[in-house]
Amino acid sequence: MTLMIFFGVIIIAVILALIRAVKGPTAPDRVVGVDIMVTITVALMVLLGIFFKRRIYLDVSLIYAVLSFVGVIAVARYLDKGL
Amino acid sequence: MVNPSLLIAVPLAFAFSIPLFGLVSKKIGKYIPVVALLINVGISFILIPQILKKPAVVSIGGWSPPFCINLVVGPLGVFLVTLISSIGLLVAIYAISYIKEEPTEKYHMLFLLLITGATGIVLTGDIFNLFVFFEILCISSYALVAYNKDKEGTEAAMKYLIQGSVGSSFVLIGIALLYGMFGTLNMADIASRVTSADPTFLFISLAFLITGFGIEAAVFPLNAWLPDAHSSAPSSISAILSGIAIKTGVYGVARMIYTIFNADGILTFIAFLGLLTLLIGEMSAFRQNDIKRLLAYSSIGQIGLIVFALGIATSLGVFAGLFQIVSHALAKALLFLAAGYMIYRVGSKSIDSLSGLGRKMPLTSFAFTIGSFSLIGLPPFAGFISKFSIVYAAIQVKKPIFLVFVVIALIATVIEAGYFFKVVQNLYFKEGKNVDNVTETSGYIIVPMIILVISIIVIGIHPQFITGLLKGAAGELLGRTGYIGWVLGGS
Amino acid sequence: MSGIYNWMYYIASGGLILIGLYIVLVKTNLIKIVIGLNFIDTGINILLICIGYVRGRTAPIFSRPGISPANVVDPVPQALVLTAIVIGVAVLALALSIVIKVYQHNKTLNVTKIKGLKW
Amino acid sequence: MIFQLILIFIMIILAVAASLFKDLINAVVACAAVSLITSILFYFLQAPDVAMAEAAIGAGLTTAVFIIAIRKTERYEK
Amino acid sequence: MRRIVSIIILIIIAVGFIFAFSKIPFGKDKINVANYYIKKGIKQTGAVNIVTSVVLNYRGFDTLGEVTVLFIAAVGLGAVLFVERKIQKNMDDKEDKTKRASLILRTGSRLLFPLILLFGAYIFVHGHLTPGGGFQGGAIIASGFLLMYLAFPKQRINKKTSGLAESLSGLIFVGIGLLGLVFSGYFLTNFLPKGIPNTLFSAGIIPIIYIAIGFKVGFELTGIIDDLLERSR
Amino acid sequence: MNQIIGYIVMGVGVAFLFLGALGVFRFPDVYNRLQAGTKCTTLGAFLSIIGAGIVEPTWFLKCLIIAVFILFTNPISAHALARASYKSGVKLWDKSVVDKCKDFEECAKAQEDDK
Repeated sequence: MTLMIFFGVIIIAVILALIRAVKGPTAPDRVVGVDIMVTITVALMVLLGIFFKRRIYLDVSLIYAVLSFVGVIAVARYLDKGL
Repeated sequence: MVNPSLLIAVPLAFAFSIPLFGLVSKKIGKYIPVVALLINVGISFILIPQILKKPAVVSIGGWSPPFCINLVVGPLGVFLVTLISSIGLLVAIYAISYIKEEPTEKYHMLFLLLITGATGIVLTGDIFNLFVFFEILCISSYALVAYNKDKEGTEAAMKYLIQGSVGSSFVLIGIALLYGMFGTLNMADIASRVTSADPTFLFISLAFLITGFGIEAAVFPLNAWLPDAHSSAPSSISAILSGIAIKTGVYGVARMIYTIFNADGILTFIAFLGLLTLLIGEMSAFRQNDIKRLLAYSSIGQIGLIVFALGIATSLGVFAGLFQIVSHALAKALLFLAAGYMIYRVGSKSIDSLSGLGRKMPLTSFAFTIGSFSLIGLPPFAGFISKFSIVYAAIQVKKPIFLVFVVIALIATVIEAGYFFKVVQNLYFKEGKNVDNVTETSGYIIVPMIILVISIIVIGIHPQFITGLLKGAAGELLGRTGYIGWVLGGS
Repeated sequence: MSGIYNWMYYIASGGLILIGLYIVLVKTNLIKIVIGLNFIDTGINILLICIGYVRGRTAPIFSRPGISPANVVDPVPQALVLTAIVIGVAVLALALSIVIKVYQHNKTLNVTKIKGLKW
Repeated sequence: MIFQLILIFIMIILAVAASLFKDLINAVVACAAVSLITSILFYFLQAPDVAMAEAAIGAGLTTAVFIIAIRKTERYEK
Repeated sequence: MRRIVSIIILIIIAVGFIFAFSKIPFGKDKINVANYYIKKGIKQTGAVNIVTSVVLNYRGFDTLGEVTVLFIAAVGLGAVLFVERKIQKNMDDKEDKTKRASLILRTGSRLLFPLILLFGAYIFVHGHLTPGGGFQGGAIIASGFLLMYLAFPKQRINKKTSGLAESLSGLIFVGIGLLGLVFSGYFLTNFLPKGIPNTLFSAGIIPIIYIAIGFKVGFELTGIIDDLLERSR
Repeated sequence: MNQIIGYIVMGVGVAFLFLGALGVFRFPDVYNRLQAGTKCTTLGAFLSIIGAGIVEPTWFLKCLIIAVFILFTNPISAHALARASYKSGVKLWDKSVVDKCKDFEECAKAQEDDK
């Protein structure tokens, strides 16, 4: 039950980030929105692992925790013309 | 008995090891495809007599057929494998000295993998595995079309890639729908359950699959990529694409219609589509001034003829269609190889610039002439027998609509004769302008052409060499209960 | 209301496939067309996975005791999708390299301005 | 259930947005977000292997490959 | 005009989808052939993760094809973007002034790079126990190299070594398949002892093939990124 | 007992996640949004993952690894993004008071000093 409330809050947070990602006037704004979405998703996946009661599911969120910033850095290095 | 899975494993192993051989010497790389395909040709010639006695079903991984991927080596499979590896071998010999553009090592790897993909398509008995090999074939041909890195080549490759990957997505959608309905991926297993399903559903999945394979086979509304891709690729690759790649697309369509779905209802429609493809291909070829584009459009026409013959769906019709596959593969490979070398020597693709070459390059021009005569269907060559048997089969059906079709096909043949005679006349009976320092070639270039010429003439004079195999293959395509029995009952 | 629950994954996959096809057919920018091909692949992957899903069952990994074979989803579509994802990535990389080459020859990405790409 | 429905609508919105953006960087970023949501959906459908593959590809590699391609070509769709 | 035609095509396809999907109920049990894998998978292959055993044992041929497809993409990309060595040198000189990344990024990526490699290796070694496997692990390793490329634009991997590793691991895969053919008569058979399920050293050939695939995929994806970055500036 | 503590920690984390997302939604320019986004969501994700580890004690090690990775990677990406958006010429909000980066003669100059 508590988990359900958490999921609800997280979904609202994802929607807020989505609005920023779609609306944001400049490219960095959108990247910020998507980056936030990824971070929230890592937490969501861990909570879902608790919900499904499978420990092995944590590996997926571990991958996002490790790798999500590579994409953001790629965009950032493009924007400051270093790539 | 040789295990047929070697037919796929050996070329793969050789292709993976080309960089290792590259350590020893840079020059070894170009002989590797020849060696690998020589082994393949040997294996397939050993297999032919055994397979004609008893078809082989080889499981991979050691479990019984519906639960694992299996190779079904029937008469059709072994016939197509022999064709693919022989043509591949000849083109590989040709490519040894034809390909000079760097990086040659990568060209030979991609070429070998393309042949492997085609071999896998015709052998496998599992529908998803068919998709995987189809992708191997497609992706390596995208890369090879763009191999010259010039403007036309990259644009043609882009066009081919976009349409081809939409097509393979459609194939995957069809496979997904079939899996959702039947819960199995083995083609024989699906075929044995297909009657229990809803006909609308079957029609939709068949439509997806045929659209997907039809893009690779270049059947009429889906053939926009072919002229560009075939005309701007390196000539050896054009020969492979025209001779083999589109035939595998036709094989896919035929396998879906005959074996899996048993869809008799759409056969007349397929024949009609083939006829339309034939007409459009020949009419567009007539207007071309670029020799490779002319050959590419002529390929569209011939594919239409093959599809038309397969759409007749009597054993004689399917036999004629398969015969046409052989004669077209031989003749078109020969034409592309000869034309490629002429273009290389002259430096221009237009037909006018080739005039007068008949005296300067007698062997190549002779090969070109033989190839075009065979494609038109003049008597002593292989093309005559295949075209004659297609017409004969269509008349035998005794439906009035097929008579109309035959008349249209004959008109298309006349058009074809027109433009090929124009080219041949250009070669022999016109004064050349700037062909003075063009000389005849020798060595690796001329050997495959001579072999192709000899095989066209031999098959034309004595077709009994292959009719037994072709009859067996036609029997496999039409007899789907036999196919199901080999796979599911034989274990 | 239960109808939408039964259809939502089909809506997701079909929607992605249709959006991808729309991009491929209508848009004129080459990189955007490649994005469309990527969407088609993703849509098909979702379709395959949701065909293999069975409500109320868990993943086919018997990592802890207490998971009975009658209680797992279909493993075959997952294996197929793994293959399909790899193929999608391969096509994507090759497509982008050819796009770069086309740009070097034409200095534009617009399909309507490239002569060899009109269809 | 309702969460998955919302996620699916988010995904569709992002896909449509990716097709509408004129700036290709934005389209690529939206593409990465679609891959993220897809990964969550695979997770919901009990396919951790596939979710992992989608994560490993979609998180860094696809975006980077697209960005490099844009760097070599041009940024805005005209 | 083009838009109208394509929308008509899309509507036709959508109607086809609706008809087809209505025949496949969502979430119902329609497992047919896969029952065999679920029931007998652990006993026959020794892998706890049934997806792994399907990928590498029952449908191992697909995986061989998949690896080949990625190999083709890497080779084809190298062929398409190939530039002669001399021209490339000149271009490198021109691009000499590529801007450096900031200190934080450089330090951070130097710190994270070995961890990412370790994590990738963990993923593909444990492929038969937890979700993941060769492909995922390889992609993670490639992401690690991508991070280094982003932080240090001038450093490059050694193409020759990576190419050799690529073809060696491909040969290992095919070679194991051929060994199966020699030992038990079927291509790609599991000929090693299966061990106790749910331990690291189990499942016969699966871990070996996954390690080979992991290296192959990792080096191929790295090679793809390297070719894209370096060639054809 | 650890269930209750875990859920409380998790709840705090989720609240921080929500606030971070709200900040990203509401704030006026990129730099403010990055500020809200990175700080809040890093803490939020950290707390909720640790909370999950407390709820299921056998998972604690893996959860800790995930949380530590989040702590490492998020600031790096935010830093790179802020720098990139400054260099690519995204303007500050017109009511911002401090612009330290302008105090240096040029941002690129500062980078040279890094060597």
